[in-house]
Amino acid sequence: MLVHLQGSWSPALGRLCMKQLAFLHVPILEYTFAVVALLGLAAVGAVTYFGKWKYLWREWLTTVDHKRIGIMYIIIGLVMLLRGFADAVMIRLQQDMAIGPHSPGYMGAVHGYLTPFHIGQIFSAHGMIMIVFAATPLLVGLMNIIVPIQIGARDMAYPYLNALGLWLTGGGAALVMLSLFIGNFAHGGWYGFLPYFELPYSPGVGVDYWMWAFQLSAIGTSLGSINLIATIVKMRAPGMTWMRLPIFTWASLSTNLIALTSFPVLMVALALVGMDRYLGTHFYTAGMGGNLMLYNDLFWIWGHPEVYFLILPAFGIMSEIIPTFSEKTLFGYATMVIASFAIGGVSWGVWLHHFFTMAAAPSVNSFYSITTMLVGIPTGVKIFNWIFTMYRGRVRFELPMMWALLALSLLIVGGMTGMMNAFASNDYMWHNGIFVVAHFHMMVLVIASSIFGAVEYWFPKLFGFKLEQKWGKWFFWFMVLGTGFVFVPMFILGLAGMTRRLDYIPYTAWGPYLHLEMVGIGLYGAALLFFLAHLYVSLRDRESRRVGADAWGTGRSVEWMTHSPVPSYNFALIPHINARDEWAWRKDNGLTELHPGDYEPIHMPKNTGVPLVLGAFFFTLAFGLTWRIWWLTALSTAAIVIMIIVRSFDTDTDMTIPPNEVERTEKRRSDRASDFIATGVPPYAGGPVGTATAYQRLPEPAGGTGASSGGRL
Amino acid sequence: MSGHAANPLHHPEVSIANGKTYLANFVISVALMTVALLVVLSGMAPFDVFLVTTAIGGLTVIIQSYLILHTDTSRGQFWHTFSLLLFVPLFIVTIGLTAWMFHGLYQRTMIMPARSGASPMSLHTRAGTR
Amino acid sequence: MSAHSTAVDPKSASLWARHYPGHDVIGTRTFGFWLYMLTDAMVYAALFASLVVLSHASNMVGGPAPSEFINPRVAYEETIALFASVLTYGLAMVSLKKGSRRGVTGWILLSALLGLVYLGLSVADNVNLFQHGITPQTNGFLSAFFAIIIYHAVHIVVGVAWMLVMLLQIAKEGFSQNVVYRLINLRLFWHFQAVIWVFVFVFVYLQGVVL
Amino acid sequence: MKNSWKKVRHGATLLAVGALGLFLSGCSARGIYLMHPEGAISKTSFHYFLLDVGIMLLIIVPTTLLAIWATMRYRKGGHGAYQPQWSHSTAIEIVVWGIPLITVGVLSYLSVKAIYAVNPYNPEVIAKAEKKAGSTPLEVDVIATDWRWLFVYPQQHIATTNQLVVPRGIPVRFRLTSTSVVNDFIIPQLVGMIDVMPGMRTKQALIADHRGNYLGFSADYSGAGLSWMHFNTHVVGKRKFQAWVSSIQKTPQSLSYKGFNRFARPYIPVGQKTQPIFGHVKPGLFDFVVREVMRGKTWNTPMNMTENMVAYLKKQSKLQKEGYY
Repeated sequence: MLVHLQGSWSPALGRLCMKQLAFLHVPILEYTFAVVALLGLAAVGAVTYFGKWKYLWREWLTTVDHKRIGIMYIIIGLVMLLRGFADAVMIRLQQDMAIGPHSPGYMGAVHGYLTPFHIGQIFSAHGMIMIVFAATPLLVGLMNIIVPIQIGARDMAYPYLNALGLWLTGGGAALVMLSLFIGNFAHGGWYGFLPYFELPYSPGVGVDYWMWAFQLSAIGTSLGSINLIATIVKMRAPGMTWMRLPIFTWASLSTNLIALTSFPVLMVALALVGMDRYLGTHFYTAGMGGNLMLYNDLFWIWGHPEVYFLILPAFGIMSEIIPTFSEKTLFGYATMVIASFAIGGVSWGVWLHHFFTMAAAPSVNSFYSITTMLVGIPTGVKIFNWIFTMYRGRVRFELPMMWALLALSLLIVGGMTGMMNAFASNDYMWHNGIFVVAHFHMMVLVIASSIFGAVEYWFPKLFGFKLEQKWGKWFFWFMVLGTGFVFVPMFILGLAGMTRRLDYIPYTAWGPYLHLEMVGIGLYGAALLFFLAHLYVSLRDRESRRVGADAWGTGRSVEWMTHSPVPSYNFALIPHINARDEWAWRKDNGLTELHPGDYEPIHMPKNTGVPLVLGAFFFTLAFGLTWRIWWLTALSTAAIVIMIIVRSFDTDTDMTIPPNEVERTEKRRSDRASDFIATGVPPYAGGPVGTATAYQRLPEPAGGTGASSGGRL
Repeated sequence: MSGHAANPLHHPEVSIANGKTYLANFVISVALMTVALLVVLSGMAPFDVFLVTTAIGGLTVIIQSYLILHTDTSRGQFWHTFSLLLFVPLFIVTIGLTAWMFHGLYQRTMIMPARSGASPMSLHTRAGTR
Repeated sequence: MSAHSTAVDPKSASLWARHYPGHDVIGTRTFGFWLYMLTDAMVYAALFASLVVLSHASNMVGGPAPSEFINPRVAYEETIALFASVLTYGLAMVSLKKGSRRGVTGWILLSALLGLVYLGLSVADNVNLFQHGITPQTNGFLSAFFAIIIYHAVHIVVGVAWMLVMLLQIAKEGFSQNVVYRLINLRLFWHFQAVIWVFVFVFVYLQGVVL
Repeated sequence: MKNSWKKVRHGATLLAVGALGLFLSGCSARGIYLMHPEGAISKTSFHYFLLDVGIMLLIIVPTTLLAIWATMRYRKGGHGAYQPQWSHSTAIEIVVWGIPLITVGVLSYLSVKAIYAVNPYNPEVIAKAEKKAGSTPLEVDVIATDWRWLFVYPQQHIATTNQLVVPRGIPVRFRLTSTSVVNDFIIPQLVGMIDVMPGMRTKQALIADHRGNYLGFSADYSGAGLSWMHFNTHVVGKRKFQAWVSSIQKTPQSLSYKGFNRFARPYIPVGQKTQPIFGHVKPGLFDFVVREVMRGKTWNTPMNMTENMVAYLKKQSKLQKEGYY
């Protein structure tokens, strides 16, 4: 041990001892643990009962298929979203209960039911999980799935690295979840406060958990961004020139450029925290020549671009959904691309607005105030372009479109309040206030809405059937209501001067607003139930909602040119791209033949368990470091190095799918192809409004085996 | 997928290697670094040293990235060069804006440059280290 | 204006890329590795930003001024060793172009040796500083100072280890596609260290003397 | 020109007030502190806030209406003409880039003006008021500990805890530092936030216009006691302020450097009725604290300190009785 620690330490178990097993003595955690343990047992039992272990291992855990990896990213994201939501409920409940000096206290708290130590962990976990382990994996997963198909590639540039990124993110998420039961989590906000996170003020393992989980996911995400950029730059199908690139791919490129450039800075910011805590250096200490503001500087150099890392794919999703459901070309394609990159570029020069109040010179604050406002220009342009995409279109209000429109309206609110925050003198009034919280939740909800829209939109592409609409609409409307009830009072409280991260609200005047927020949380809870119903009903009735390649009938880009669900090799023959919105162009010209037979052998990477095992070792490495179990740390490091070297000697990493197998797969898929494509009715052929059937629902199949094929496919 | 048939040694990334440029790079770099060292040892005014060494360092880096990292506009290297150019402003922004901000911050928030030893009451110094 | 950026005649358009040769594997691999190198450069940028922030007089509490302990001559010797190693690795790549297995092996061995010389000098210098009580734990400035130097040294360790692994792979596989792209990546990695070292030498050692 | 600008400003303000009125109608305005500024700084901030909101609404409201109109008119089966190939119009592009550009330009100008007007180190509004009044400002040194505010009046050699008393209409200039972690100093109705950082000294200034009690608190997360780290700001008349000062000066309790080391230990002031006051404070305490922290002094917090808050408070009051604090 290099640094003075509070509490005991032993060579075998580090700082770990019985007392640290929080689920044994904290009442809330006892129940949580019971529930989690039951769910886990149920899952294991179900897999065993159905004999799916082999399938799970062969088809999912060891896969290098970008679509499956993307799906697993999304599953991690959804699970963590649930956990983050549970945290949010707990925070809201505490703030609803602990108002005024006369409010009662329970379970060791003076007011409400959570002590400062616990609520500190909860809001830290909420922020961290929502940003790093929910929003990021969801978007990374979507990009992983869609981008290679959109550019007409068979896979990512580095399928093996892709899987490693997934398992690193998974390891980080597992570490955060583990902190619930063993030890505790950081209790000072998701982005960390220095010097509060130094050993003298945060002596427990919470900060270490936070740091290593963050670090793992950061490594995972930057590996992913390298992969995606290389894929887009190097693996586009022939004819896919830059100005024919689908807009979501453009958005993914700009967003991954942001990740590529900014994540290293986060790693440094966190590594320096680690050195302060583990080696006793003085990067961020208040004394001994450290500078605590250096942490804020480095963190937000990453942190602000990270915000756009999340929002740009959301914009990309909206730019895909809105044209499809407006049955019209995207307005101002070039402008949209420029705006995406402008947002990405400006994001690198705005970070000081996260610490406007640190007493920087007024000239400095002026500079950052202006650069921050500059972000409003490309964002405003995007909003106008979406509106003009709908203009002269035929807007269909299906679920994806509804989510996109919700995202659009939330973006207007979030954009306006963002401009208010960028105005530095306003920010002085509410810098650490609830107003800022409400603002960025608006933006995060833009992201969430787009993600839900994207899930609705691309689900049929991946699984071959559409999600049902009734429960989905209930889900949608309860999300809208919940958002109103939670965040309108929150904005008002922001103007009231309420600040963030309070365990106890001293002013009873704020009570009514907090109660209203609790109503909103109830509505969100209901929305969650509707979401589950939505999934359940969709899965149950999947046979009746099978779709063909072009699931919505008005798809425009390349991903609608292959079967739903997409075969492992994406395209039997790599498409040759002739136009922007290739599929729309083909439909316009009656070239809807999905593939003309005449198959060729396809080279694909082989499945491998190495990334999963590496991810597991990274997890044990982080766990060992967190608890300062040095032998585990050393062992894991050695295992990682050896595995990487040994794997590099493996030459048997590829396989070839012979043409007859491709043909068999294609035949099987074509059984499910939609009549629409078979009839080959081009969407715009009719000319005048109303005569062309741009969108047709599949006829309900009689025997549940899917629609009959046109035979040609 | 591809290149299985092609000889990897014929790839442009391999044939880009050039003994002459590598040797030239070595000679130029060593010479420039020697000059920089001599400038420092010459006892020039600190600010001048700062300017001159920065200039020499910048020049060396540009020469090296051209000669040994092959950042040119040839077909094989175009994307390398392009992505490097994308990063350069970010390096400048990261270091430059940070320096600017903190230069002001030190002036505004530091009472005195405390150069003296650690406080006897300090818990956070070597006393607390094992 | 048309919705489609270019007007390809649909009658003669080719729709499927038959006999598509696939993408350029070596080019893709090296490009991805290059991107990784750039992120590493970003790490250095962040570390240098920390050094700039932590170079104020108030960051040197309880420790000597940099001019009192920085020895630019040792750093200069390290510079020569590293640049020579970079040169020999470059010559290994020239041998690769010719397909000479012996040439590649020999030059890489020499590069690894020179890398070890660099490491020896660096370790000796730092151990000397530690023995005089000048450690990363002393104050903020020294933390940033050592962070950069040690991080660079770690890269050299990784590079040397990688060279040894590559020697084994060349012996086992010859110049297969995998070995060749790894050799190119190692060239990028190794040559990049020289570029980074210019920054370290100039901004940490040389300018530290006059700080 | 100037007149029309005033008109625009007037219109914008009206619009903003109207929108806010709608926003807040039906809800009680009690407790909406930022909307009821009572000091020179907060009033200036509020003024610029209204301008900002007004100008934003001029853009946002038409955009929203346009969006609603477009979705409704061009819905499937609606009245809009369908032109699927229409995707570009240079005129529209110029307008959609132009509008945000102009707005941002105007707002940037206003923002810079506002930053200099309320710049915490030398707010133009305070400087002007000082010049006009010709009065010397009152100096207050603010030291944030875990988790109490110590207000030292160096000119009067007194100190109070979690209680700030300032005279009405006289500029008050603060120097702020912290003992352990970063706090954020705010009195919503009087002055905005400024970071209070250990080992560093920041500044802030205010003028209070009316007598009364105003809330102040720490805004940045500083640990377990944050939620209780608030203070009362009494704004009193000049004469009453003098009387208050002399009454405090009569207090026997004094604060030495050593005493401060004890005072600065982690302490959560839950439901505390009486806060420590000091009739005499050793000069230079503020500089002493800054220097100590710079040299590495820390006031550590125990592990998992409020896992059981009730038990922690019991322990705390016991230690307090023993004179630990």
